[in-house]
Amino acid sequence: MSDLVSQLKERFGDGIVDVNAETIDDWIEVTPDVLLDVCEFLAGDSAIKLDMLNCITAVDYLHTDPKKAAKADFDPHMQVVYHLSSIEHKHTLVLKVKVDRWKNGEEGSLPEVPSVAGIWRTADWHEREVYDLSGVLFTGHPNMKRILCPDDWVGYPLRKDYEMPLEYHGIRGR
Amino acid sequence: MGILAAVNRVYWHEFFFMLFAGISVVFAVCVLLTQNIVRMAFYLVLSLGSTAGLFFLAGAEFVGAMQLMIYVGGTLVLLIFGVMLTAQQRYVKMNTHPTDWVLATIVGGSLLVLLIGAAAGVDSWKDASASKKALAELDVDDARTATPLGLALTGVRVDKLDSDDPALANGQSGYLLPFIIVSVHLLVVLIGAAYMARTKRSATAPVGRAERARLNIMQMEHETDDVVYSASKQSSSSLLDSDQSQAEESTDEAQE
Amino acid sequence: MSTKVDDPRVIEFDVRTDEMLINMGPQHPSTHGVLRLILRTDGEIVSEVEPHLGYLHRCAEKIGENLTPRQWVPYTDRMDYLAGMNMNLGWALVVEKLLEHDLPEKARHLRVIISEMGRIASHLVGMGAYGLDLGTFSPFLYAFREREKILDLFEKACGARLTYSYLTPGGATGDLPPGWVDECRDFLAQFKPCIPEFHELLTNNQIFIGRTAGIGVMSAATAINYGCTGPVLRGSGVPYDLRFNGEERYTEMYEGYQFDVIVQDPETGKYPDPHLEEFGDDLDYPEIPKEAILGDCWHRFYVRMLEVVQAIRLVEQALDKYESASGDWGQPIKLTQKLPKGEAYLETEAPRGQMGFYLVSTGDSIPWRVRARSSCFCNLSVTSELCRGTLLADVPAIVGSLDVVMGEIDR
Amino acid sequence: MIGSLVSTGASTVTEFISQNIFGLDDPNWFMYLLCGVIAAVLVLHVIAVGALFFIWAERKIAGRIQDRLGPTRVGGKFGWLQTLADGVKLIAKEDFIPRDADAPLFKIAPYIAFAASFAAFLALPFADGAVAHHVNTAVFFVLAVLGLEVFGVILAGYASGSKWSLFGAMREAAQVVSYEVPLGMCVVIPVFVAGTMNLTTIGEMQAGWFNNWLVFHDPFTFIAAIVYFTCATASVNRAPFDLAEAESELVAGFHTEYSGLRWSFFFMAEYGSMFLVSALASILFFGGWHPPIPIDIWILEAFADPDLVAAGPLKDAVPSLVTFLVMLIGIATLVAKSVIGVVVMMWVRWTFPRLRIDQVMATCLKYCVPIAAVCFVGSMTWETLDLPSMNTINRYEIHEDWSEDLAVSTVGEDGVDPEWPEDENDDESSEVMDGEEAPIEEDSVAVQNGLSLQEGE
Repeated sequence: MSDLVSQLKERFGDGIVDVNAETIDDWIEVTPDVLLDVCEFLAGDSAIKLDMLNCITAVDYLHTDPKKAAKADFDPHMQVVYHLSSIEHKHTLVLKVKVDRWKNGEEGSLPEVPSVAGIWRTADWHEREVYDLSGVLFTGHPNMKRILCPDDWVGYPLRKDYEMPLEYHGIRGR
Repeated sequence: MGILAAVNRVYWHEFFFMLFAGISVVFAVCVLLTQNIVRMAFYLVLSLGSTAGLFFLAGAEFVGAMQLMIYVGGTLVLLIFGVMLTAQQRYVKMNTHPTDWVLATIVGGSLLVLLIGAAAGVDSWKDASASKKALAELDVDDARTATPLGLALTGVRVDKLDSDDPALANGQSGYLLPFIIVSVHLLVVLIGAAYMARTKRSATAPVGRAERARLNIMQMEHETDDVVYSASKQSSSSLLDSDQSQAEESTDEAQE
Repeated sequence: MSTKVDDPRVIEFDVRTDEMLINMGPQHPSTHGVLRLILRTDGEIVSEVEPHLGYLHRCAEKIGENLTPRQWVPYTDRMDYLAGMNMNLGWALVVEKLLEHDLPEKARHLRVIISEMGRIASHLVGMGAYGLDLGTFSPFLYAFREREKILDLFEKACGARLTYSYLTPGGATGDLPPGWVDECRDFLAQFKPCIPEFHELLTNNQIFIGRTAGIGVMSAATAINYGCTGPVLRGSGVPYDLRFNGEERYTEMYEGYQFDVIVQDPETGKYPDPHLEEFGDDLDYPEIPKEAILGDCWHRFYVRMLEVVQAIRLVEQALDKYESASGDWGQPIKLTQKLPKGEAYLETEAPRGQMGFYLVSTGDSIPWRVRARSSCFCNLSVTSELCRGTLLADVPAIVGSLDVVMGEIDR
Repeated sequence: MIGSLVSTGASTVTEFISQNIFGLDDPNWFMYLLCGVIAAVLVLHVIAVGALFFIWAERKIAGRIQDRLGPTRVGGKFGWLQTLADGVKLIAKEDFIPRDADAPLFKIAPYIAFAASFAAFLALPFADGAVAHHVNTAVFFVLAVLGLEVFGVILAGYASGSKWSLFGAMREAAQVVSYEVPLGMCVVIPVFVAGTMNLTTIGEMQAGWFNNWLVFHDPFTFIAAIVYFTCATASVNRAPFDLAEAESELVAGFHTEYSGLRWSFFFMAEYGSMFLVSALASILFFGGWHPPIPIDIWILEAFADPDLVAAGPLKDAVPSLVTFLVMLIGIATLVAKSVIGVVVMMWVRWTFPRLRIDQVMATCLKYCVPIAAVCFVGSMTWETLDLPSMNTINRYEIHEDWSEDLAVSTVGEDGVDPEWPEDENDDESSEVMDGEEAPIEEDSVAVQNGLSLQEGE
């Protein structure tokens, strides 16, 4: 682990924000603007060769009721988690990117993360799903549209503060 | 029994003749009047089909079947095929310009007059009774149509055996030569049509966007493709704790 | 092994015919479930395919944030409803990984029996439905006749035929009833001669080969790039099977079992020989037809057929090990078991590909975030790439060879 | 009663009705109308009952092939009323027309498809005397009308207004038009061997043991029979070639938008033309209405009174009731053979996957047409060189029926026909003609078809 982290640190400097090796699945946290280069390095480097992107997930850290929010040990933010694995060397890696829930604070404008669809083609659909369900915009994505919900759906269902709409095209929601 | 005797004068032969002739004329006119081109093609089918009926009525089964197969079964299938492919929303309606109408009626009318004049000139059609008598004698059942035609095509004029002209008498002056010429001609036309219709395969022609994207993806793949994956029994471990897992793997291999 | 494929179908049309926009689906006999494909065709040649998803989207992940792990188990077997057992296994393993809960010996063998029988049932449906896509109806019914027998066995084990919720975190909801093992052996005995029948009906049927060999060719790099997994990946020659190369917690379940990864050996160009002596000599294998290119529909189909044989071998070994194993069959964890703070991600080799579950918990019994990584979701994303420039009749052949299930894609 | 019905000499059914029922001496127009309607209804029943039976048979056979039972509950033990139940369901179903369909064409399309397949039964002989209308060029007529069925499908495809049915219609048109070529070639081979296009005569030429069947005439006709059956399956849109209504690609092809009775017309047309094509196959290749063992000949010989036998064909030397019985046996045999042909089509349908459109075209142009051509040339050379063949019957004994009255030809042993008008240049002309004609052995008793025309007038 240490040799990889040191390699990344000297290559990307403070882009590598945090490393966590004790948990069950260890992960590296990266800043959004350096994410693209890290991914290119991880996928391109022959020693590491993480050529399979298993899954992209967005986790919304927000407690809706104030009591729990006060006790929580994290302030509200969003995490985009990339699970990578290598077919050739048979090893896996978890990358995390922390973004705040709304872009520079104002409600409704989605946080932005650079898209890795150029490196792994499977990210195309995964990022569309994250955008559709959790509301994270991926800049540079070839076809940023909703994939599961209808195109004119309002709101992002997997966000903690999501309210099911009252009706959709005449169909009762709640 | 009175009714039966009273309406005894209906001759089925004449009735069907009127029916078929009527259908073919009416639908031929409909072809002109309708604007929906698929309907027009369909009316053409009906009118040519009823002319085939006329041939059957006249006892010429072979020519009737020929008309059905060639005109209706062959030409019109292709015509409808073509019309159907182009008859998407925009092209279904086809309204002709009034001046075309005038020009068409002049040309059509003059041809009609010419035909009627020619028809009036045929003397055997003049007195109705002669044709009716001939009609009575014609025994439709044993109309010998196919074989003499076939033989004539291969050069043997079987029906002119007793004519005084010596060449005809021993049956040599059939239609062999024109038949061969026509078949060669058709072959040439067929090959020409096939040549023109073939899809031109040219790599240089401008490639559509989707095609170009696909081609360079294929290109990209072939370079990155020669990485050989080895099938090794090695369970994947998290890269970060790869130091200790390296140790475990070596022990795994040792145990097997 | 690079599969050099120059694209024979690059055809330019001199006369500009306008293209037709057709949508195949969502109610379409050959899309497995509610999948809608927008085809831009020029005559019979398909120039662009765009899948539209979401018709079966129930947002099971949002529900996962309000239920404890054991309560969410029924949602997992409604994802890939043709292989419910393997979905339950995936979720059970990820919860045990978070809890670091270890299983007794007998539970491990029980799980191998059940998951491999589930794989046979799922591949049978895949094979039958693929026959339907190509227009022949009979193999479908032969496949379902065998699948019914497996469902009867599952019904005896857990009471349900399709939505089992049998393999729960901690083990299983109940032990196998007495006599189940012998019935399972009888089933396997009478199932083996059926496999050459399926091969005769489909695999080496000339029309089937004509419709599938050389169609929808996908190179290994494209497969990895699009994240395809399972038979679709192995069909392109990539030797990656999670039962071999998966996580420690998953591969230890197959500890001590003899089986092969079904992939074409690059040198010899042959598939691993199916150990005929164990099956008696009636399992003669059709060799690969000359038109078949590695990575085409035929190979994907053939990989699934061979995996059924490997699954039979596994079940037979597991039955013996299950009978000789001692101890209890793995009591499920408490209904409101407290989850430790942290997160866990684990992928298992489901019949259609790698089914991953990602569980994030902040310390109480209800997980904070539940994520299901669907194998068919990635497998389906390749259709637009594979179907470009093919004929209209090839689209169902290609989508059928990817063997997608919409429940798992839309979640 | 039956005896008189059959043996009223040359009188047709019309005369019989007019004399016995209406008491008129010469039949007037109503008699002809009545007789025409009776004949039409009889032939219509061939298709209606045929479809009824075949739909039930298809379900049963499909069941058996797929290791299940097929319908068992409706009407009796073997579910044989299932088709009636389907019919009632279809009649009860709502028969709607899609909004942007071309209504008149949409309505008329199924009737054209059905009429085309029904019209072909006009010229199809079920036994020696049992034919709706005796067409001299029956084979040609049947082929011509068979080609018309594609119209119904094209119009249905276009008029339904949906893209899918348009696809189905285009595929169907391309397939049927291109399969007419090899079909025509395969049909020409038996016509050439038999020397006539009249189906009744072709059927008569295969009397006697089954080795007289045209399929065993020479290896090329054997292959032609197989190619014929493939092309027939394709031109009738069945089994591996059923692209027009390919469920897995085109939803249901050209009859996607049809429901209820209109849809059943397409279904009836399909089964009608399946029966027709296999009946044609059995007449052209498999001995028509003659059973493999010549029972009909034995019966005729048993009842023939000796003095009439020498005079003319066996048929006339036998009381009319026996000829009627033999005709029934003939009809039964032909129907049995056609049913076998249809069952084979069903069997093929439930075992093979479907071909792709370019493969269908490839099989037609790259395989069926060349093979048919080779068989054509092969059987022609076989016939002209008169190589040994399994058929023992002497084809030239039986002529085209229109020269029936010349059956008892007056040509003596030495090949000279005393009644032939005596002028000297005639012999050369006949030689000349013989030269061009297929070389006929000298001892052939009958007069060549063509020549006798002039006498027949």
